[in-house]
Amino acid sequence: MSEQQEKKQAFELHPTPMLDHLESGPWPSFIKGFKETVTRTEKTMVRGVLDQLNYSYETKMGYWKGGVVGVHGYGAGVISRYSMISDQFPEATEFHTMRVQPAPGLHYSAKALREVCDIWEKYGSGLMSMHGQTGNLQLQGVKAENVQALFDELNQRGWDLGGAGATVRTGASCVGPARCEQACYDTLGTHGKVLSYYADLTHRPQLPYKAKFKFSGCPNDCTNSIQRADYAVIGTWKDDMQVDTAEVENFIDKKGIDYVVNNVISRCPTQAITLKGKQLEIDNRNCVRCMHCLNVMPKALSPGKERGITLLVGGKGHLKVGNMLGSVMVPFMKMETEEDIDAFIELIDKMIDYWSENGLDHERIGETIERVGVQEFLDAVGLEANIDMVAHPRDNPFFKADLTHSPEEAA
Amino acid sequence: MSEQQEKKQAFELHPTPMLDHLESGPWPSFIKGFKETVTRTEKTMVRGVLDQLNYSYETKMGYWKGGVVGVHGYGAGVISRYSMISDQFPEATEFHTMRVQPAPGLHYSAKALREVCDIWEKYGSGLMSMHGQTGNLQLQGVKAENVQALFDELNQRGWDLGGAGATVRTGASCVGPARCEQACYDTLGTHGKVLSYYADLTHRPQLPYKAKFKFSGCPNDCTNSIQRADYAVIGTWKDDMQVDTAEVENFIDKKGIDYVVNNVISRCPTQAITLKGKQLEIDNRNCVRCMHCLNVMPKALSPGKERGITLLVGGKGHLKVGNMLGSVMVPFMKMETEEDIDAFIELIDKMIDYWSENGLDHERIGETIERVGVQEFLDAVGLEANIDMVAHPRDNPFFKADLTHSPEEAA
Amino acid sequence: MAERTWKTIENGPHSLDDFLHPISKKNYGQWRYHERPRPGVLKHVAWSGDVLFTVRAATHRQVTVDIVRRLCDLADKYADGYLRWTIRNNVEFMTPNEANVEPLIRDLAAIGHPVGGTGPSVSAIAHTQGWLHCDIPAIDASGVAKSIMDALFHDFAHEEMPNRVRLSTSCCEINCGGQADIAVVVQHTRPPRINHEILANVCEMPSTVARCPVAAIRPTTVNGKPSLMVVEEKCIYCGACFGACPAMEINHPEHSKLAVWVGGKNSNARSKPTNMKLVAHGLPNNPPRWPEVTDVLKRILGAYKAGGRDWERLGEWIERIGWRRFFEETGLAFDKSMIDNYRHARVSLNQSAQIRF
Amino acid sequence: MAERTWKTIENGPHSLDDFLHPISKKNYGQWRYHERPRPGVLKHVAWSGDVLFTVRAATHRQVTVDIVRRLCDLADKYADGYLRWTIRNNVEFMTPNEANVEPLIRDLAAIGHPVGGTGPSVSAIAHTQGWLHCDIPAIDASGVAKSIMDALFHDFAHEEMPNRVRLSTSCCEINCGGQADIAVVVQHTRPPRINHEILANVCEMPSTVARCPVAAIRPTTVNGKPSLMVVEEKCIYCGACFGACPAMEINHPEHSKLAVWVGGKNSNARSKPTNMKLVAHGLPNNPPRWPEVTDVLKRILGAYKAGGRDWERLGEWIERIGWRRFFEETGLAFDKSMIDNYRHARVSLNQSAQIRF
Ligand code: SRM
Ligand code: SRM
Ligand code: SRM
Ligand code: SRM
Ligand code: SF4
Ligand code: SF4
Ligand code: SF4
Ligand code: SF4
Ligand code: SF4
Ligand code: SF4
Ligand code: SF4
Ligand code: SF4
Repeated sequence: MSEQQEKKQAFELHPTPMLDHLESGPWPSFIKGFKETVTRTEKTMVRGVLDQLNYSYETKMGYWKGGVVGVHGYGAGVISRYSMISDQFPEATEFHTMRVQPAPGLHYSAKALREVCDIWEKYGSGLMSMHGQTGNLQLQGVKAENVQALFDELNQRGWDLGGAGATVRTGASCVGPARCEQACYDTLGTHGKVLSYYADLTHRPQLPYKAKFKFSGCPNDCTNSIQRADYAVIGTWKDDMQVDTAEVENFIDKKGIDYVVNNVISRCPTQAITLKGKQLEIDNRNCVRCMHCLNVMPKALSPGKERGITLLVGGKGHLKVGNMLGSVMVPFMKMETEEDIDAFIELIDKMIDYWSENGLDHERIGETIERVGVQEFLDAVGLEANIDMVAHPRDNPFFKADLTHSPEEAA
Repeated sequence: MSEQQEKKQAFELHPTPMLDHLESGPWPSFIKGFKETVTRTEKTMVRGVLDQLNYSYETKMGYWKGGVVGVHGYGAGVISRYSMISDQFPEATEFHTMRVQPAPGLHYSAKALREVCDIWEKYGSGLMSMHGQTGNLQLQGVKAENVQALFDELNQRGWDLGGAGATVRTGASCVGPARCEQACYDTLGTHGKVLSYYADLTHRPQLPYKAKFKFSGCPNDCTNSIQRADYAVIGTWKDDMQVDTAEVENFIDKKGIDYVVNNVISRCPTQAITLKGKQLEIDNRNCVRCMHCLNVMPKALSPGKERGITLLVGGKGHLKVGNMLGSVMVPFMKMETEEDIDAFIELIDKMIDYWSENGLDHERIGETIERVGVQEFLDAVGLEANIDMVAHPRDNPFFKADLTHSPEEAA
Repeated sequence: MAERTWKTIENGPHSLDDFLHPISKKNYGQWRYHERPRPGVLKHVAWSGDVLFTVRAATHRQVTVDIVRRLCDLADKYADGYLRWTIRNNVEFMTPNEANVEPLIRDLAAIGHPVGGTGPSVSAIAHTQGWLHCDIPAIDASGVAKSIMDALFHDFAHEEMPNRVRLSTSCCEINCGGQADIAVVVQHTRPPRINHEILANVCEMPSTVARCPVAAIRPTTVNGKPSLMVVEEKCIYCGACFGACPAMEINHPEHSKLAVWVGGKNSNARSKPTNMKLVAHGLPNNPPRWPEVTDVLKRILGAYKAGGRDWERLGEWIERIGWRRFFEETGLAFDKSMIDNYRHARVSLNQSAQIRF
Repeated sequence: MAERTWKTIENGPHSLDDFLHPISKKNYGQWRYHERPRPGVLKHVAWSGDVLFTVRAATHRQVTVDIVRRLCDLADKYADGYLRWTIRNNVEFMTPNEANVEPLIRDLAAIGHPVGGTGPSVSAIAHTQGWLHCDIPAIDASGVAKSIMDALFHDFAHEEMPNRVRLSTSCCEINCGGQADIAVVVQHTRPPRINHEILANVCEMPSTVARCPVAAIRPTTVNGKPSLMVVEEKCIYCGACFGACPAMEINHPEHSKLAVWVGGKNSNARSKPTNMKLVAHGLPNNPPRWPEVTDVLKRILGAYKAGGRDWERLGEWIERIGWRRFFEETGLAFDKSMIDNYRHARVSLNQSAQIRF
């Protein structure tokens, strides 16, 4: 046996019969990918992880347990994983993940991304998840001893860690102004500024529980923010939508009246669109900015010019209370200047402060608001009640009636 | 002063300046009515009640308190009222109400009703409320000493008392088959049989709390049963609705196509109606029996022939839990023969039994079901889960998953 | 008292046998269609060809033997000796004889019972006991009802609304009047003051404690006697405890106010049944005519009449135009109390970016 | 370890400055409209007249430095050195040069990244960690995701659905995958078995007790040591306690099943966002390919593709045809577990007489 052969043998993959089933098929195979990398880099950690994974497929059980691993000065950003069966799979003993905050909109230059790959291959497994559901670049498979060096090299190139535990989490933003005609504000810039501002709260757990931001340029909500962000920042407009009448006519000519009736007019949730010959009349007072007609006719219809955001608060998963969709807290707010972003941050600060003081352990802000009642929360953060916050007024008399209320609108 | 004058003076009404304001206006004035009767009958009780009522109008407070008054063998049916300020208004000391169960649909013959008036005038104030919100003929203003005699005379003419407290309550039914073309079952007959069957439970409090039945002949629900009956029995049909094509054409000719499009076709909640020339095509598989199109075109469209009822359970007011609308427990059940009614009663018996055993004090059946969960209730009363019971399946994973469940429909 | 010789017959509802008009009996369940010849009058046609006219007239609900006897006389004169009441306290006379209709209407008017309440009108208001009889009311439901119906009378007698309008009034927060297109219900604005003097004698303490929706009532000792206390921060002034125990004095001439609720719907026509929603509160308890309340109702009905489409119920109209427009068009003020914070609050929030600006 | 000389810079997200394509930068916020020339390709046109083509390709999310480097190479070759990822783990290349599009697609295919996922297609599935990394999973999300996407591949590469379809897979009931048109989520079917051996060492008992949504966990003593117990009648097998404490062993090879949820919607287009609903559960945990799960997904998508109207999302389609029809048309069985009995159960019940027979 030649030396080369010996070396090769030493790094041969162990059989993973269950995993091998996942190599076929048209969809990219993560197993194939892992095997390729481990075969090239001969990182035993990855071989161990594949072995343990195969064992999971056989026994239908997972075998990781948590621990505490971190970088200097930070309390979050590394998810540590130790094998519960390291006696069986010693190569898989440690398999920690570093959460790295990408640029807004998950944009990269090939150059910077290659650098990340190089640093990552140097210190870790070479496996990565692009991206985690929250939006982190997840570097999966580093030993505790390499964590600090890995971080330091990344940090020198402008990469910082994401959140974990009771922190502000890594944000997400849609591609927005970089490419999309529907973007009503600068999702990417706002994401960058807001999350930089909250870097301390991202890195050191000081909150009742996690807090997530997502930034969507319009109500299409391509970041799914309403469902899964404590703070959903969604672009919208206040004035009339812009109509390019020539393009409306072109569209009708091209697609036919039937198509327009069946796919635009009759689909408007508030019946705000009327057909007038070869034109559409938009009843802007009734338009709820749902985006549908703009989506179907992007060349003809565009958001208005008085643009800003709607802030919805409280979105999160179903733990304990059933899935919570965020709900409107600020119907409209400008988001154009530095001052606008500052005002936004000031408001969020008040919310986070209130929640920090009043939230129970492991309670998301939406749950806190639900528990204390929207009223109390509004008072605490200095917001006025607004009809846009509700789908409809209350249907029960169980409230502390406010004697200062006057039933008639102030003139 | 002649004797006559003296007598008149003795029975003169006292001043009721506040109440007098309610004598004017086009709507019938209850004050005028009361004054007329007391002036004629010279019943001091009514004068006292008017005096106390006027005092209530002045002070903006009520002055009745409850007590216990009843008839032999019954535990319910009389609502007793004693004045809290009888020192001020001694004539108003006692003012009890007897709840009498009218015939289904609130039908009377003038003859029988006059008899009631005569008996009532003999023993009581002559004031009555036609009818209470639940459906009782309320004889308002009898002294405890006259209650038994009043009841006995009424009972001899076929009148029985209604419920109060923790009993089955007096039922209500729409005019249905007596006059209405939409009636899908015999509301009046069913009301009569069911409530007779529950006479014992109506008269003697033995339940956790009240239980109300309302019978509506069709989903127009003219008895508001879904909102306020623990057992809402609503007529419906299972096959295709009946269409009189000649009358459809007449209707369209008379009202015009626009009217039909705007008021029939576009108002169907499931878009189950299509215009075909001068005819309407009904997609009966999609029709949810909402009644709207039948309401607009009663001559042309009628319920189908396979008729029966939908049973909704749990309607009630908002006490403690917020207003509860009843929800579907039996999507369809025949209600034509004696056996059908027996089967219905058998099911209700099971529900009442379960509730009696499991309901907390002052808990309506809807609240009990909500507390234990629909599943447990269905099992207890032997009903199968049915998709018609829900607006949509659950949106949270918080349930005891049943291992016997097979995800695929049995062939 | 004389010895009782009669043995009770527990039959439940009175038998219908002799109470139905012969034409109803003959065509029982065999009706074909109906028309509305004029407000207050229905014409039902049976498959047999028989015709039955119904004349519907207002009553005050709180009637008397004199009033009822007069109605019986009219039944004998025009309706073959039968009459019935609707669920909304209107009285109805049925006759196969069209010629009876107009004289009956005249005679009804003469004795103070205007006809109306059919089709797209404002039918009689459903109301409750009030100061006349109940033990817990903060207003007189009959008086509020009379005041409202006087103010809305035109729309009882005419069919000019987009669809039927059903009103109710309830004299305490318990709301025996139920869900309606527009409801007027008492709304308290402070916790009950406990009458410790009477509490020990009149109160079943455990059930009173249990009745509170927010667990604000606690056992305590006052002057050495067991009593109850209310945790005022928790209390939401609902008055449920007062229904359980007269010592929990919630009513107050100034602090018990009136609230207006809209959009209750019971029929299944088009949209599913809905609960009503709060749109005005803090209205003063202002007998004998409660003008502030009737004013709010007039605003709401005025806007609905102007903006509603045919067949659109009040709540359906609001859903179409949006709650923002509803408040704008009625001039009512939305306030933070109207944001739900009770058990199902979440489902009432705007969990979307859909907004009308 | 060598002494650390670098001082951390806490900047949060990486700066975007050098990461945007120059055409994006130039036309930042000044886009006019877009078209979809073919599945997997978008064409955006700016008010300036500039054009930007985007090519979207599948990745496995669980990638490697080798894969990423290859993608970087293609970015250099065809997209001026830039690339981005979408929220659904697809990679995107942008170029103003139409001629680059087809060669790029070919090169992507050659290295195993098919293009697609645009418009009314089934885009890449959002999935979570699974057995590869998480400490509480009952399945391997990556494996389920791969199996599903293999099965649905045609509809990733083609735009033949009524509207976009978004899938997710989550490896425990916590559901990090979130709401989706169709989601596959673990569903346990028995209470956790408590590992009393390790509990004392690993468990923060008060927070574990607090984590239970139904208060089924109680402190107790086992072998003289403080421990926890589960009241099995109360427990709803949610596994939330396992997230708090590894001694609450909920996972089981047979008793941990898969469930399918449908109708989650996040956009505000037409209808408001909605939560997804349970339509199948008790599916076996059957690695490596979970055929029972992919079968259910195929049925659902088959029925939707056949019956949905253009622009109608899955949940909107179901709302239109009714849930009864959904179960009929997919051949799935409704069962009593699907009736909600949790906190907001009431609002999910059919509180109306509206029924499709
Ligand atoms: C890694 C990731 C899944 C993935 O592979 O993409 C993930 C993984 C975990 N999530 Fe998550 N969640 C991830 C995105 C989400 C999302 C989606 C999102 O952020 O947009 C949600 C739903 C939205 C939300 O925040 O509610 C989510 C809802 C949860 C929850 C339930 C929260 C709730 O209130 O319902 C838990 C449980 C908890 O926090 O106790 C949870 C807990 C966890 C833990 C920490 C489980 C644990 O207790 O050990 C997982 C660590 C796994 C690991 O080994 O890395 N994870 N988790 C995602 C984070 C990657 C990233 O940072 O980019
Ligand atoms: C690239 C991406 C944003 C990003 O920053 O990464 C994006 C990009 C676009 N979205 Fe999106 N959406 C993206 C995720 C989403 C998501 C979130 C998700 O997929 O998890 C949603 C919400 C889905 C939901 O409701 O659950 C989303 C809901 C929409 C909608 C609303 C569709 C609807 O009718 O409900 C539109 C409108 C449309 O389709 O015209 C839209 C439209 C668009 C447009 C046409 C906007 C534009 O004019 O450029 C973009 C191309 C869409 C296409 O694929 O045909 N985008 N879009 C995301 C691509 C994900 C992927 O790889 O598949
Ligand atoms: C008399 C009547 C109002 C009227 O003038 O029409 C009435 C009067 C009272 N209702 Fe009622 N309710 C009356 C119909 C209703 C209705 C409507 C219905 O039955 O269709 C409801 C709503 C539906 C329901 O049952 O929930 C109703 C919901 C209540 C409630 C709240 C129940 C809940 O669960 O929310 C209470 C409070 C209680 O029972 O503790 C209540 C309690 C009361 C009490 C017993 C208050 C009390 O504790 O003393 C009232 C007795 C007043 C009296 O002096 O006669 N009443 N009550 C109605 C009965 C007349 C009749 O028998 O024909
Ligand atoms: C007489 C009465 C039943 C009874 O047994 O007493 C009755 C009788 C009729 N109702 Fe009713 N409804 C009666 C109370 C109700 C109620 C309950 C109530 O008023 O409190 C409702 C539910 C109201 C709600 O949703 O809150 C009710 C909802 C309907 C509807 C559905 C209307 C809608 O579009 O939502 C119809 C259909 C229609 O109007 O054509 C209807 C239709 C009818 C018809 C046309 C049925 C027929 O073909 O004979 C009857 C004449 C209606 C008219 O006045 O024009 N009836 N109807 C009740 C008269 C009450 C009154 O004096 O004003
Ligand atoms: S959320 Fe709106 S602005 Fe952002 S990418 Fe989607 S469609 Fe464009
Ligand atoms: S954006 Fe939506 S609500 Fe507004 S007009 Fe278009 S379809 Fe209607
Ligand atoms: S509920 Fe139906 S059957 Fe009964 S009166 Fe009303 S419309 Fe006629
Ligand atoms: S009854 Fe209602 S659901 Fe059925 S076809 Fe007529 S309008 Fe449509
Ligand atoms: S609403 Fe209240 S005060 Fe009025 S009758 Fe009902 S319980 Fe009595
Ligand atoms: S008023 Fe209502 S909330 Fe206050 S103590 Fe009484 S029952 Fe409880
Ligand atoms: S879904 Fe559960 S098992 Fe999967 S990553 Fe999230 S927390 Fe871990
Ligand atoms: S599995 Fe869920 S319900 Fe059961 S004990 Fe654990 S947390 Fe509680």
